[in-house]
Amino acid sequence: MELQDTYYNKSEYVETASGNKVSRQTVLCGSQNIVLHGKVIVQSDAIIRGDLANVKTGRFCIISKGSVIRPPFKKFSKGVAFFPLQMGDHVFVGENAVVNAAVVGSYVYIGKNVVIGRRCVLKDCCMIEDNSVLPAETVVPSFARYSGSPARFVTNLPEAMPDLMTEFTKSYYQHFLPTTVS
Amino acid sequence: MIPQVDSHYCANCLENMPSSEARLKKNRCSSCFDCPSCFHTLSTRATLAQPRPAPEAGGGDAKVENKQPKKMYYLSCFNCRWTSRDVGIPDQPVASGGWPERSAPHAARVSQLLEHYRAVAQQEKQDKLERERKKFAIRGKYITLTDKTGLTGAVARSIAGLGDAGAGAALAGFAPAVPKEDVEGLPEDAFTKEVNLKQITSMPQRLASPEWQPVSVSRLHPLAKLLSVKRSQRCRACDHNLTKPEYNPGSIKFKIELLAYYHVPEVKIISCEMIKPGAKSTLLLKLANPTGHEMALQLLPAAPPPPPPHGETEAATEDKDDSIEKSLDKSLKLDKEPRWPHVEPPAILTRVTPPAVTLTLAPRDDAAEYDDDARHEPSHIILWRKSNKLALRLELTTDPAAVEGSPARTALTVEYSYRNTVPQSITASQNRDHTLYTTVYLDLGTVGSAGL
Amino acid sequence: MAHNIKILPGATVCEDCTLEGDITIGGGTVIHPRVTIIAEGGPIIIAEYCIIEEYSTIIHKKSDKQEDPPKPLFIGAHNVFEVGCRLESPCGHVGESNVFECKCFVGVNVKIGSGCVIGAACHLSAPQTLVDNTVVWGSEHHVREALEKQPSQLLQLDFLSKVMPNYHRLRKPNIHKRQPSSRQSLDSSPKP
Amino acid sequence: MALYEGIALIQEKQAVVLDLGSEYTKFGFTGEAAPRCIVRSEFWSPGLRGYKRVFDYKDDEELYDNLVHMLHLLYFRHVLVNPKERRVVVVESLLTPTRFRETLAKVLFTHYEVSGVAWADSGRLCALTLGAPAALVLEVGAREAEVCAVIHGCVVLRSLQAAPRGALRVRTELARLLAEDGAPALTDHVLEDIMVKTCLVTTRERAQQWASDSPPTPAKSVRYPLAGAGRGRGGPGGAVTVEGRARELSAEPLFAEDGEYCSLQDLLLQCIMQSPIDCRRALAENILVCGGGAALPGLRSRLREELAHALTEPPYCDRLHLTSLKFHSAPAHANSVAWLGGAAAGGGGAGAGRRGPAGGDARAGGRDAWLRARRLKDWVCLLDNTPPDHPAREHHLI
Repeated sequence: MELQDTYYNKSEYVETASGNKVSRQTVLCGSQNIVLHGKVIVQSDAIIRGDLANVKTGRFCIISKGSVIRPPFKKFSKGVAFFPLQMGDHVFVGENAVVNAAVVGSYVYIGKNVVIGRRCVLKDCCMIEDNSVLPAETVVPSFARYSGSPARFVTNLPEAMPDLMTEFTKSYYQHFLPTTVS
Repeated sequence: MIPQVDSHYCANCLENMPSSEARLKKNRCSSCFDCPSCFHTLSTRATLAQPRPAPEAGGGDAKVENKQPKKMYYLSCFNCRWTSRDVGIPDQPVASGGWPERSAPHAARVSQLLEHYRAVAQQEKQDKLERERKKFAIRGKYITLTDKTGLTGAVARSIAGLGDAGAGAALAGFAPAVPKEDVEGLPEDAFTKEVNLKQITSMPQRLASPEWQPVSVSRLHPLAKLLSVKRSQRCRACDHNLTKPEYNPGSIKFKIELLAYYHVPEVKIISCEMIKPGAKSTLLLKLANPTGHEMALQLLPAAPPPPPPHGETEAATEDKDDSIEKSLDKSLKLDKEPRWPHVEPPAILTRVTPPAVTLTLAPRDDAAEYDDDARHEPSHIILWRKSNKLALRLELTTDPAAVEGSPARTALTVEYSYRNTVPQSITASQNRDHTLYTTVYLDLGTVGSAGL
Repeated sequence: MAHNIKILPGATVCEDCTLEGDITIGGGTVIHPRVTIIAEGGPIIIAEYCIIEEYSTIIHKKSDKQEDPPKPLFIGAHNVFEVGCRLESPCGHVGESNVFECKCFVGVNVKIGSGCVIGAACHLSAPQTLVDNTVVWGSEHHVREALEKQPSQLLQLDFLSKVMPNYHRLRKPNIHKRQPSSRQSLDSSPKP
Repeated sequence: MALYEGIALIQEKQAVVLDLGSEYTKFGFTGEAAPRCIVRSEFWSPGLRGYKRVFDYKDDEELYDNLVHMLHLLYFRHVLVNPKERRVVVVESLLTPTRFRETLAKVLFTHYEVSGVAWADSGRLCALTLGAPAALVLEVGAREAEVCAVIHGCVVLRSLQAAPRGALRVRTELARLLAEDGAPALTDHVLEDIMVKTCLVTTRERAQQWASDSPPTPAKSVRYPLAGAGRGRGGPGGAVTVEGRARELSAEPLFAEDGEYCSLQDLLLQCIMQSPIDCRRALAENILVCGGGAALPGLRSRLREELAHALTEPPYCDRLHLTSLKFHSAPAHANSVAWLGGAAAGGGGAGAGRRGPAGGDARAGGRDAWLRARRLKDWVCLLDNTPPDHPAREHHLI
């Protein structure tokens, strides 16, 4: 199914030189610590907690409405440290998802209402189905599809996953258009 | 397409394990553990062991009595908060490994049994060979052959039916199980004791460790993590590798990657009008050519069985992960009945009126994605063209008998030219261009009410 | 509704959150942005050293059999409300050192002891009482009893109360009270 | 030829043992003490977006697909070996439908291209774990209870007994008893969990008291919190009370006499009665109770009581004169006894293409043989069980 065009209110979104489209309704805390690597869409009511630690995303990431990207912390014998959160290219984060992961690889699909626990590691090319809960410190290997609460491996993903995700995020970006056609 | 086990790795620590070692360790990781209560991966947690008064047994060990706080590790689950302390496993001084292993309760008896049956089989084989030897007494010349192939003496002996000296002893020393007059009954307090559900394990918890199958929660032990495998795929007909992943568990690259995605034209629905029984509606389709060659396409009505002998059925347009090789050589393997995945042809009530034109798709060009002005063509069926993509307008006719609310499906066959780029050693060049057929099933939502 | 928000010294409360009604926030508590706390049915008292993360909602709901004066919703010390959790309670009582994981829901008539963990996306709406150290997890809402209490989050609180003022506009403490003396002793408690 | 065999011996891969039950599947390697995995006989079906049971099928096609998926799961998720060119020992009931066997053979040989399959019946394999010359095997599975007498590795087919008295029967009874106490309808998984955690097989004495007017003090009732407590708003109060009556009586159908000799004790005694007269005593002194359903606490002692009682009553009292009943305990958990037998038989060299150590027909078949014949040998088929010198044999072969 070809994606439908998604229209947004032009006044609501800020488009940067590198093609990032960021809603004004988001909470980007500590924006100096957030690096969006171009052609990233951050939709309204998303929260990115750059104040806790650095957040870096790759190209063509989609952060949907109401999602929370939050660097995880770890306790040590002397104090607490928040880890920087890295996200690869072509990552889709569904609506109202909470991402506390340490690393999110490239070509990762995170469904709606998913909770990714602290310090999880999502390797490249994996998929977390809608409404799943990934407990803290889970490692999701490549080409795995996780589902449920707590999320468990259900099946393998096709080998073409990188291409499918590239295609998906690119066409999402292309179809993310302002309401007033220029 | 046959999936194959390529390499073993642990999904948690992403460490490779050679298959021989994996076999030895029963496909389990030596350093990662699963929670026996909820099966989530356990995390190792460190504590500073407070120099607490040594537990009852600790009198003898003077070294532990050092006043220095020592880092001790225990396992804990972040999902259900189970810890290895719950079942009384002592904390370990090293971060990974060193967790106590348990031996299976019946291991000794089972190995005895196995020994016995091996001996019986040996005996039988020996008898059989002896009978054979009486028939053909010449065996001498084979011995030299076995020397060449490096057969060990033991194997050669067993072929020759000599057997171990111990076989007879094992036969003699085996004692069959002894039946007992009385059986264990219910515990005395079975009818009076309160049942604490939190103390009894559930079926999945028991079955997770088939050797022990603990009944009580206090007997749950961490489960060594089961390894995962990388799979490679091989064509059923010609034994070609279709995909072969890289050895590194973290890598998503492939050594060999022949995916349908790069070979079969892509059909996507852009939009579709509401399907109504007995009415006509418009369907917009997008076609894309993923290959590096120009492709000629023609849409045909879906013939119930696709007309050419090597027609191929695809389930959905999205997840095509079997390769083109399959359809090329399909006619050769009628014997093998490859049916994976099995696609049930859905009931088709909506028909497409295919245009009688051959469409030409330009080759894929990665640079082209940057010029994003679609060329609009004045043709009545082609909506626009953009590099290797093309949008089509098609007309649909729905059967008046279609039931409202039922899923609306349609099918069409795509005939396309394909240039085989896989180097084949002997194949001549005239064999490189093929005309292939793919039947595509389109799910168009549900049939709407005619009154709308 | 009368807005009567009392923030004790030492509390870190972001401005970007919705606080309505009679709310008391104890010292050392950290409230992240986009938190909603509504005390429509009665006052809400949040004790010391709690963490309330983004998109959490704590509502003291109005109910028909309202007592007069309304009973406060008391949330004990050292509770952690993770992202997107929701607590609705007219007469509930929340003990100490609980963890409400992401997107969990605790409905009315659920009483929560101390040291409990409500797992991520768990939905507790039937009237029930969680005894101390209960752990609820998974879509099947498995229940087990933890051996130990949940470790305290003091170290995280320390970090947050140091870092958050650098990035967020905060609501100023408006009540000046004696610094809780417990602080010092808690800091030296054993860390896992 | 000798050279070829030698290489085959070196490269011989450890065979796998498959016990595909209607509820749980046991899968592992030969020569090991326990299965690698015991999993539900179900797989993730993307079409259904849920788990699908292997035994839910309407026709052979669907069964074929189910088996393909299930075996894929077993091979690639649990034991992690290539199925190709590896031998399989299939543990099956003597009463497995031909259709199922044939489809399984087709899946194994054509889809997974295994090199050989040894078909072994579970009764004999159970007896194999004991090493005793005679054994009376009672297998309480999920659906059926089967009794067969195994003497020197041969099943006395004439005395084979089976009745639908398995764990599922207990589960249905539990559901009925719970519903009587006003519990809401529960899913199978919840019922199974309740059964496993709370149910027990009561003693004969108490069972009779329950049936009379003066029931005994019931066992303690258990408050079972419902999974997903409060998920369905307005639904039950998040828990079910499992009364002592339900706990004690849910296993009663296994022992209930209904005049058709279908209770467990009847099955056993009927089997003894129909076995050759000279081995009846040996059978009664070598009873083995196994199968997942036999794991219920108290089942064996109850069975013993019931047997002892039944022997004093007609029709057995004047036909069977057994003085002692003796029970074996197998070196494995009840649910994997048959599997262990398969592992022992396979590990002992009774692989495909060779004769089993236990004698008789191991019903083993190589891939080539199957591809030629496209059918399996079966004990019920006259083609396979007519003696070679029987006059009718020629007739069948034409």
